[in-house]
Amino acid sequence: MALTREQLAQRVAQEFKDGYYINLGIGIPTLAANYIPKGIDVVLQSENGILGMGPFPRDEEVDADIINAGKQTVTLIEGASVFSSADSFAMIRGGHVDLTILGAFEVDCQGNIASYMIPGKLIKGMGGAMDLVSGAENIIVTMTHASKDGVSKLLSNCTLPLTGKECIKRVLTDLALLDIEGGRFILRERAPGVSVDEIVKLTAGELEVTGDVPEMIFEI
Amino acid sequence: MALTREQLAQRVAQEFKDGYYINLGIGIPTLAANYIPKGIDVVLQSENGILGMGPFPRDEEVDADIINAGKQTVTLIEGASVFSSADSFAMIRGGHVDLTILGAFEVDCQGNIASYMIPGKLIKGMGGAMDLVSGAENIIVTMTHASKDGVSKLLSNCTLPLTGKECIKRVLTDLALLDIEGGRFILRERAPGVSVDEIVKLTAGELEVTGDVPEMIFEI
Amino acid sequence: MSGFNKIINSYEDAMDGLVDGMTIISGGFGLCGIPENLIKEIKRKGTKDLTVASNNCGTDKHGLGLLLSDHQVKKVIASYVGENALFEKQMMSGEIEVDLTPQGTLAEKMRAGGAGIPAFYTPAGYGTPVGDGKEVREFNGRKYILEEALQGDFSIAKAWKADSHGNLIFRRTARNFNPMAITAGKISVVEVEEIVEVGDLDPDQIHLPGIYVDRLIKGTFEKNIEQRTVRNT
Amino acid sequence: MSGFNKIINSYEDAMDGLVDGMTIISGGFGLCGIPENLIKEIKRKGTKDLTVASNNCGTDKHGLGLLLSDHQVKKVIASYVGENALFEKQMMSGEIEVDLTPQGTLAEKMRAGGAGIPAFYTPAGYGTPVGDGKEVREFNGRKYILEEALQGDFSIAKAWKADSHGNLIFRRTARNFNPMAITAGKISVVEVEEIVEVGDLDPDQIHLPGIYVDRLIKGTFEKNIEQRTVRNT
Repeated sequence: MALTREQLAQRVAQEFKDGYYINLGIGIPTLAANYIPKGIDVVLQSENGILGMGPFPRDEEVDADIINAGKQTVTLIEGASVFSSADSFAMIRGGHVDLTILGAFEVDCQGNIASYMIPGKLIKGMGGAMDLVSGAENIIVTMTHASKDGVSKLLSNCTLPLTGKECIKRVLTDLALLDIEGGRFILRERAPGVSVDEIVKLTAGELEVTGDVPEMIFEI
Repeated sequence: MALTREQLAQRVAQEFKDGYYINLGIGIPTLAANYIPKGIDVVLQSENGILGMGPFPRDEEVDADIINAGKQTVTLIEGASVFSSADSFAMIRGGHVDLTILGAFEVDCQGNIASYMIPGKLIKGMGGAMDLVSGAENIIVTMTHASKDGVSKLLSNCTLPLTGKECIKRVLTDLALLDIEGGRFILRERAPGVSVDEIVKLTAGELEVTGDVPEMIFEI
Repeated sequence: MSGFNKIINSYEDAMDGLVDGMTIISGGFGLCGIPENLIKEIKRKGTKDLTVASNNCGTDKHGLGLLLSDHQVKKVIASYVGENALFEKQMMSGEIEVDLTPQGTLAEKMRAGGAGIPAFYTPAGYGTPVGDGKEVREFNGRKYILEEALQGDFSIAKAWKADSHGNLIFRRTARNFNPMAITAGKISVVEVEEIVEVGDLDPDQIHLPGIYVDRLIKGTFEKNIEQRTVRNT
Repeated sequence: MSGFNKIINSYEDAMDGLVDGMTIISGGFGLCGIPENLIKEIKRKGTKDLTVASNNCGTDKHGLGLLLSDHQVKKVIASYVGENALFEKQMMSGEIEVDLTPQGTLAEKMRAGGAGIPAFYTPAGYGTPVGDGKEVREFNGRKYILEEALQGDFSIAKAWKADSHGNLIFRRTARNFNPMAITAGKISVVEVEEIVEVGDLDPDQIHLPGIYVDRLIKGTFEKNIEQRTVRNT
């Protein structure tokens, strides 16, 4: 079974380590904040200028001056700091954030990522994504493995305008966890109940499958 | 008579205008703060990170954390702000300071200035001088017109390593106030009692003298 | 002290001198920390053919979106279009020219514009359409693109508190692009919620020194929220 | 919270990992806001062949001057030599290599090193010995030189207050180069006068977020003054 959005968030949160400063993109990455493994602490960076982003506010706490990069009202945790966009991206571009998680339309086995526009159809804009993928050492892309029509989004070469070139090393899809190394995808884990064959079929880019590929484990 | 240090400071302070943000270099420029013309307000910038530098502290006010660019203990005026060196030089290089006054070993009629080292003899370092002369539109150099031996410091071409190229437009010496335009010095004012001939004799670079050159006026 | 009193008493005076064809650098992120009333004054003036640099273009109903709906804008320099249907439509139709710029690059271009740095190298956008036509250079084995500084005829911004000298304090994420935007405008206009006495602000805690502020005006703000998200627990 | 507790209890541990030949970026201006005790620890360790980037090199008796007198320094990147006789002597004799760098360029090189900007153009030093061998480029009719970012194996700095996460507040002109120096070191070590509880610092008033601080230690400081100037009135 393909992972649900919640499971994607849960699996990606397993990559968190104690003491990590983490930037979570809009959508599924943001949900990961709900699944921080027990016993560890992480601090969330929001690229509009927060280190130490907290959960959504209670109704009476809503403050129009405290929003995240998705323009949602949020809170600040104890020990938070707030800064300008120039300072925020100095932090990001300078490689000080330990882990960045963001969504994508396509990735390819060169580590390219496309996430900000579909020519003629959709112009979202890159926001901070180009800075994020160029600044971080440690990036996980979360996305669906293929379109609803079964068209793979894990390609040999991205077809859409790139957000970043040769910068993605790990992808978590609703079907699999994959690394990108040496110009190919390497299958690391399968979603529970998803076969290697199914993943192979839906991966257009070169894919390496070695030995038994374990299923993802979710704590109950 | 050549101007005294105090008179140099007094004359240069006549260039101050109400609302000017001013950076005063070490030495004579610093003294100018004592001669701010009546009825106007200026704010002093110190490049180590102060906007709104005040006078020296009273003995009991001395604070090791409040110094100026000359490492002298100073105070902050009401409305002062303090910032990092990067922010201070962003302010300077960005042309936000209205007037910069600094000393020099030599200037020439191309507007070049030398002020930070005498090869084999003296290495002071440029400190913030290179940033200051490259960032300001409005710079006045204060210096002695010639050495004690009568060797001119207003040259056709600086002989010492440059602090800045083609950036100086106004020089106040102990003998004269001069502008630099079109590759020559232009004599604007004489120190009281100093003849044009004397200035001509002690100016090695090309000098234009037009009409009657007025004496500087000092309020009593 | 007259020379350092930056206070302007009307929005009309605050935007005096803005004419057709000028470039405006604006602070704000989404609708957070935007100079609401300065934007409304520009709408009222009806100035045309503007180039606007701002992370977003507001929404259809608020912020810089108001200038789009009156067709006052010729070109936008921004990182994000999403959630602004009018902006996307005018961009797709070619009515306005859009220079899509990565968010961090945009912030740094504004900072550079105010800081006397004409250009800098950044990894953001290398190998993407953003890098097209820009110089690529390698430093320590990595490729970077050259980005030039951004400056405006006017900058418009919003801060929280100020003194009459224009020393500014921002509040929470309403800070965003405002400090850099202010430094990059030839004439900088800042609206604030409160003006305090000179000397009331701690010199260590001023976010942007008054030297960068040309005109200061006290306003009242709607502070619209784009995504009001709450939790129940 | 263990992962975010940056507090180190001994100066020996604070400088652990510093070995011969490394590059250190130091905060401080003259003797103001210098990491006094971290410098003394480096002197105690006797680490040699160091490259040190700092605006000044202290005085003969204090600050980084202590490392010069023990011949621990191979190269200095600084803007100012004056009033430090030992520094000038070792420079003139060729014992140490000195890269004289304009003060603003030095500050910006440190900022760039921490901010992922590999290089930038600046007008400072164009047409002077500082520009020798550096690329010159014209933007809008003015000439600029290319300067590269500065990074260090360690950075050492001094702040006023911190919480255990390393969120920092500096005091008055003791701020100077400290914030940028901290961002430019692979391992950053900061000594402070006071450590407060997490949550005690206003998020809007933190000068440098804790993400930049690897090690934090509370010290006591001499705070020597180079030029004690007073007025009588």
